[in-house]
Amino acid sequence: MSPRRATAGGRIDRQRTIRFTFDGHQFTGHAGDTLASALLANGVTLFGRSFKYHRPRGVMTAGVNEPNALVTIVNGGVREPNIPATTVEIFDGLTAESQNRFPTLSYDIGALNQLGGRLLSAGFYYKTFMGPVIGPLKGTRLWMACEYFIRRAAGLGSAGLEKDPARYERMNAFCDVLVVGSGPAGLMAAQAAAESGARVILAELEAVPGGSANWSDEAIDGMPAAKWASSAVGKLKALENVRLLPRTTVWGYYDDNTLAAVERVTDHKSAPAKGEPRHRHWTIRAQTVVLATGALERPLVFPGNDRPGVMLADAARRYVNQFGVLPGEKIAIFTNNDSAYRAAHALKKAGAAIVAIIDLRREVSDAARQIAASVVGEHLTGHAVVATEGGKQVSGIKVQPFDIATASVSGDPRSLHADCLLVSGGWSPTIHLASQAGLKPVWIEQLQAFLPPQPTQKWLAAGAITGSFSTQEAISQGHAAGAKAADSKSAEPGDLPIADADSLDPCPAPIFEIKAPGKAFVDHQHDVTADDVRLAHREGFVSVEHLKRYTTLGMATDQGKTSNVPGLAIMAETLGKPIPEVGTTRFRPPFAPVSVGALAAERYGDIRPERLTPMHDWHVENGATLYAAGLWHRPMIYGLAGETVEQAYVRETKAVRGGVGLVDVSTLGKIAVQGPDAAAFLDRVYTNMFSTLAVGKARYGLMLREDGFVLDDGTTWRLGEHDFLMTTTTANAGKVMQHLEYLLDVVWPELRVHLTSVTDQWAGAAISGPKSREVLAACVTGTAVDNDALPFMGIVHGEIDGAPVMICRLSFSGELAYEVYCGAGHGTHVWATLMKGGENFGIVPYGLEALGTMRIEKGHVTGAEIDGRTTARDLHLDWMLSKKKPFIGSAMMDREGLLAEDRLQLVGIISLDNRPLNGGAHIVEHLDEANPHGSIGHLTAACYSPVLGRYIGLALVSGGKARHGSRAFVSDPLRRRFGPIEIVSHHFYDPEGSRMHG
Amino acid sequence: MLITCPYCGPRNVSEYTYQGDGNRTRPDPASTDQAAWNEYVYDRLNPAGDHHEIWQHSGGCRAHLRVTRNTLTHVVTEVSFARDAGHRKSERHRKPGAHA
Amino acid sequence: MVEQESPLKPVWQPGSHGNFAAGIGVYLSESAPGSIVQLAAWAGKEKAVLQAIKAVAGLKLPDGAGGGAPGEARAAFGFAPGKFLVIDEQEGLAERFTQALDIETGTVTDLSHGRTAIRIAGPKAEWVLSKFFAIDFSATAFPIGAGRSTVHHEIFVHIQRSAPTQFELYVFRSFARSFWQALCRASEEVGYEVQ
Amino acid sequence: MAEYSAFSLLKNALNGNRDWKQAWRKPDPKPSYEVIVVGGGGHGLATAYYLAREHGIANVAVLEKGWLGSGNVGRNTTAVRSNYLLPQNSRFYEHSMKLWENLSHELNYNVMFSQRGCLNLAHTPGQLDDYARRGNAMRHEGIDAELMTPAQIERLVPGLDMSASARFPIIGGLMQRRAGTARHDAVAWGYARAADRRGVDIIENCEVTGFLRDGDRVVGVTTTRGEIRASKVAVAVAGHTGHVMKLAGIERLPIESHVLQAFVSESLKPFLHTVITFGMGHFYASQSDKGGLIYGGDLDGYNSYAQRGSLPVMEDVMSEMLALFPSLARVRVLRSWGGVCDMSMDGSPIITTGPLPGMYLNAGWCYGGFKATPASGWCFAHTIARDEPHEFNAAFTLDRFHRGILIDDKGQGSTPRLH
Repeated sequence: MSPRRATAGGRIDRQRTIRFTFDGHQFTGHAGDTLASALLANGVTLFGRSFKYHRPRGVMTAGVNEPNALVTIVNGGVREPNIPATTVEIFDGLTAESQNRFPTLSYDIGALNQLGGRLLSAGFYYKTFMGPVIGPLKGTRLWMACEYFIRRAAGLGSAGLEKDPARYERMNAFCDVLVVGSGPAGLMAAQAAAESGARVILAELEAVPGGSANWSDEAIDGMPAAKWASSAVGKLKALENVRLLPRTTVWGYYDDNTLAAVERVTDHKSAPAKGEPRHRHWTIRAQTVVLATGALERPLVFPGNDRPGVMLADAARRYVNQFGVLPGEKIAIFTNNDSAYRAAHALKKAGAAIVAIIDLRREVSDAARQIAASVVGEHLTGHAVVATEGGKQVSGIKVQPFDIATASVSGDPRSLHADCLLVSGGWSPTIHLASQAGLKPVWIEQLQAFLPPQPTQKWLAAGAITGSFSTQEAISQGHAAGAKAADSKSAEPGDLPIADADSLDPCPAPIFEIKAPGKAFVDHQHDVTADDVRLAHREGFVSVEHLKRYTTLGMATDQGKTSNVPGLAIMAETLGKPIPEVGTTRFRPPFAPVSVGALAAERYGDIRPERLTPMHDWHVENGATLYAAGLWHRPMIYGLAGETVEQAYVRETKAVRGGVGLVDVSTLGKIAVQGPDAAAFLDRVYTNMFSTLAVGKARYGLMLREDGFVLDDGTTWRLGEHDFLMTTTTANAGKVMQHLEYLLDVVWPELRVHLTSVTDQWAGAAISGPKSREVLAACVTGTAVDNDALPFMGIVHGEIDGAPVMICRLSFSGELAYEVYCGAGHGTHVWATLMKGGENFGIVPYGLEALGTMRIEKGHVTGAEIDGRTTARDLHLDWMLSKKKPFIGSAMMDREGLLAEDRLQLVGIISLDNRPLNGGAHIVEHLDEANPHGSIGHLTAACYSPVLGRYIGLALVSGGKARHGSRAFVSDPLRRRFGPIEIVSHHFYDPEGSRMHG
Repeated sequence: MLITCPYCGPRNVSEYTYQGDGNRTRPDPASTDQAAWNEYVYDRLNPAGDHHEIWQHSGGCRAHLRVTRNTLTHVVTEVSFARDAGHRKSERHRKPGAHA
Repeated sequence: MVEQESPLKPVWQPGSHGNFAAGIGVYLSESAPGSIVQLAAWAGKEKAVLQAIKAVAGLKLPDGAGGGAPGEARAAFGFAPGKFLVIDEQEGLAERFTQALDIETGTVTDLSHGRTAIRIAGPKAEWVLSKFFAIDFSATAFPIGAGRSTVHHEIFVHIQRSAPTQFELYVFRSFARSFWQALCRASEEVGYEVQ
Repeated sequence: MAEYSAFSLLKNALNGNRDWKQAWRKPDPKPSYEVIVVGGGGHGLATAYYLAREHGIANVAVLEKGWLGSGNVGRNTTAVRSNYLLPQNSRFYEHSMKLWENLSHELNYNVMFSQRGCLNLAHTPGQLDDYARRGNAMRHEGIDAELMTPAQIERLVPGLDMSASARFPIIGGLMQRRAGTARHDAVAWGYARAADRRGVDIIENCEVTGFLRDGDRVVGVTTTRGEIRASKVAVAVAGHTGHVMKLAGIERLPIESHVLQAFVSESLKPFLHTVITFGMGHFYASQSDKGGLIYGGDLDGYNSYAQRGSLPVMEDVMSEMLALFPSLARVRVLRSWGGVCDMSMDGSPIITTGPLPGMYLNAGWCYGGFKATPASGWCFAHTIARDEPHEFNAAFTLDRFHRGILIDDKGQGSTPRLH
């Protein structure tokens, strides 16, 4: 026989039929079903294959702790692997596949691994595959050959290769009280906190709030617990100060009471509504947290305990009570505690036969005895299950008398027919979040369980997490915790709901494993057996962390929710130590796996914002090829049809040198430096003097880091006595700003200087070339621009077609040039006016490539040379190091390492074979293409120089200047470019600067 | 981790930039004591426990703060503006619009 | 004078968008003021700057960090120690403040072109903003008139609450288009109208 | 102790796996040793092993305060590479690479070193030039490196977003094929077992609480398991260097301790065959033999000894992962953890005699500690045995900072969080 839908009962909507597909077969279920409950209702017992031995596995739990029944949710090429079928709500069109099997789930070739049996014991990888020391398989080759197959056999589901079309979002939330878990304890906590006016968030990982009330047989306030829960939920929903988050797993407890949660917004829908995210990543900052996370049932470890049909007892109760599904017809129950008797009661009521309850204890409570007497065929106390029978499904079990004192079986085994075996090994409170925000968990002998530790953050616990397993305790603890969390003055319990519950004994027998022949699984997903734990002990891997790492116990997707405590107990027994002395592992986030998409949230598909200059649209409309410079987009070339990049920048460069060109320099960092001490401040941060700069003039400045290396360079303009405009390189704008802010706040708080980023306030266009002055003269009103009015490094104010502009005569290209600044909102207007005004002079727009070419010809340095390792001397900028004053870096710049003779220094390079050079190529004195060696430096930048008619570059070369005039070679094995070069001065073009001064 | 900016209130660590060890004193600018400079730039107390450090509220008011924070627990016990001489407790009430 | 060009122009799509069948969740607009000016006081001179704001802009700022005065034609708020942003629908505010404040009191920095002003209003304004910024937008934590400085990854922003369900956002101009697009996208869920 | 081999596996399997012995003994500390190595992580264990193997010094104790390998050797993202820019680093890491290539044989322990390559993606022509500079620097030191075209990259890593419309399109990459990954825990266990087999005492749960001094000279340690003397005391406790050196009276060092997070996804069938890094942020990933994607990014960015990370950095890492692999949005993060890194002031390590007589220091590993393990142990053993550094670690001095002879591969200066 197989599992089936009970004829009545459950909280599913039997009127609504839902169609879905599993492994290519069509199935139906009802609204309210999980994939696991719906498949069980259809008689499916085989859900997956285990990790190592590929053993057939059924469903073991009904929730987030499921180790076995993992599936892949498929939507075309978009795949979501490793999802517990117990957590998937079915919807029309849902398509799921089983995993880790080939060719099919029933006939899996990987199951041959089982023949390896003991050979594949824990740690076997470490002991073999090393391969021979010599020969073709030496080194890592044999291992890598074997690894190829091992990798294919390992892994669970497959990730897709297609882009996930879903949207993900984040949400920042603030509340007074966050309640995690919506069982009776959580509901009461939320209610109590809400009543006192607190802002409350109640998060529940399941679709339907209510927790165990949804599947217990108890009554609360005279009504079925589930009904009580839904009415309590209804009341909470009506309150403005309560936010209810179903399908939301709180998975991380971070510093300062910040918790992370993932809400599965549309996973249960056939299609999202417009704009709806699939997952919402909540970061919740709570004043106080109430952890009402309940407890998880543990299995027992015995031979054959992994056969499909073996299920946790409470899971079975949930299947029958919540989903109306009978996991079998003839059911046996194997337990070390009373709680499993509840399942017997529920299943019997729904029509199954309870073949036997096998209880490890000889003595059981009266309440349990009464249940057994009323519903059970046989009540075998002082017995254990020592084997299960059947193929891919349980068909029977073997039982044997068991003695708790010696923890051993004796006497003759006998067989019982059963198609389902329910197991309970006691309960582990769900202390994961508590442990993330607390000290060491506390072991309670009586409950055989770890209880929440002492908090290191602001949380309270209520309900089963505290080891109080009765509903009445959950109600009273929940209410008290909620009231306390909300700082309610009226913490009086008042009239609390009354739970009408059984009086079963919460304490289990301290037995975790039945030792008998056969494979007894501790970690079902990773196929870690009790013998593996003992082998780890034998080899000395006795600390919990060694045990986990050596055997992989608890490292599977369920993170050991069913296996950690049994594994620990077996190790403790082997060591002859009490469990707490062996320890527990620290729980780390996440509590349950979280989609990467949720964490990336709104940055999925939008990793970084784009920064656009004011003239960006003009560049795009006029054919610019854009180049990513950090977050900015900058024009690289304005290519004409059919032009190569080189042809384009050569054309642009020639146009500038021979006439006039316009380039967008808006991305340069711009900082307003204002205040009575602004000039004094600049003297301290620049290597050269600025206090001597006249108003209306600009100066090139160099900054060092404290350690004496170059930080950045740029021009700074004195706009007024107390008002400077500093420019930085595009790349270093943020870094320089922070550097300066640090100095003002921390080192020199006495200076009255304000810094403001005005990068975005100004549009900047550099107009360069011998005809630039004429273009300006044609466009600018309100000021003269001739050499007297606007000398080199002078600044004037005027207007261009109605827009106010500020013009500084400075040059990066080496030509007569000006930087024209205007308000960013006028940027395109001014740019277009200059382009139009320059038409008669043959003006061209030019991009970074032409800009770079002209700066190489001039020997100006940029980020490629200012790479954080170069000094002012290395770059021949020592003329800028003032001797009249200390400045940032002056005390450290003369250390021996910064003065060494063999440092890399800036030089120029000319290609002697008339072939292009590459940035990143190295330079050698003796060429050896086969075995490159002896690098003396590298090229930082390279281009074709139209003025020289040669391929040239800048380089950092050991010894630098001393090599001027000598020959060497570029050695670029990565791009197979080798050839002769000449090392020259970095000033290729107009070293006297007569053109820009002209 | 939250840091309570004296101006902006408690904000996520993601709004702040760590600006390093706050135990260091920059030598007098004119000092030629190489050992003192080297110590300032390179040597760190790096304690396991309470640590005096400088943070910038770069994603907020941009002020630099002196923060005492435990490097074992991440618990912040003191915050004050770096501009203010000496250490001042982070105050809940914030002063007139201006200078806190 | 030449009109300022909006950085949002190519992505500006007036009308209703997203899931608005059940009503508009938020209204998005660019307020394009004529002036955005930063005032920064030296330590101990904050009161004088507050007086200048009253004298020049006619706005009285309440006590407390982030205190501000909302308004249609003019608004102001504190966003950092001793620092204030003053917004005016007219141009030329910076010049007026430069005349009113001497260098011994503080500094005036014109940001009229450097910041883009975006307004978000409507019943879901807090919800949509909470997708971006890790600050508490509830009315008790963020009262009307108050200003905040915060950041969404790379995008720095000043926010003033101008009405119970209305916020004014000031973002760096170069980021404005990216931010606007992200804002529109985040608003799709609740339905939005660009005005 | 028995050799590990396929044969011994088979023999034991037939015997119910009952005859396996402890991988290493659990001895009580002796009153004195020739050398004490403080720190039972990868570097400390490797140092002990090479002291015994290369220098015949087996009278060595390795003292570990917790369980063996509980520090960074068990907390990293397992990448092994020697793709450094500066020759002082690349020579050292290449020596390490050569030791890795034979390590499983050497230790008779399969550390699963798999040379599946390390690919640094480039997104702009300037970045590709930077990588070319680094790759060429490697080639000039005799280390393998090559540039890959987008087409080659697409074939090697099918899940990558290679579209031109990506925010940061992939235009090429730097590949070191001999780079790869290893099973991190196995490295600690393998060295421990091999050192133990040569007579080294490995002493767990033995925390050093102070240093014994004879005048200036360090002559031993006090521990939670009593006093232990030695003529040489070597410290290899990266992550906690500052704390341990304070016990010896060294108050300040050019080191800050920072947390680096790492993440692993649920197990997947083979998806990613190489180690890969993103060029427009800080992200690196590989896939383990078990199937989990193992990945990480930036430091949390502030001093911490907490071995746990912050949420914002986790979010950054995930967003960068999806910028490269948009199909992984539906894959789930299984675990996160944090390791405490010794961040030095130039991003490069310290392996040196001193700073006190009788003492030796191995520290400042930044991100590089795991891949360095064999060479670090090898060079440190040499330095301890000979009282002078080997050529490979001659540059890794403590005084280089003050002298300005820095090894700054990233060019960030004395801002440890940026290295």
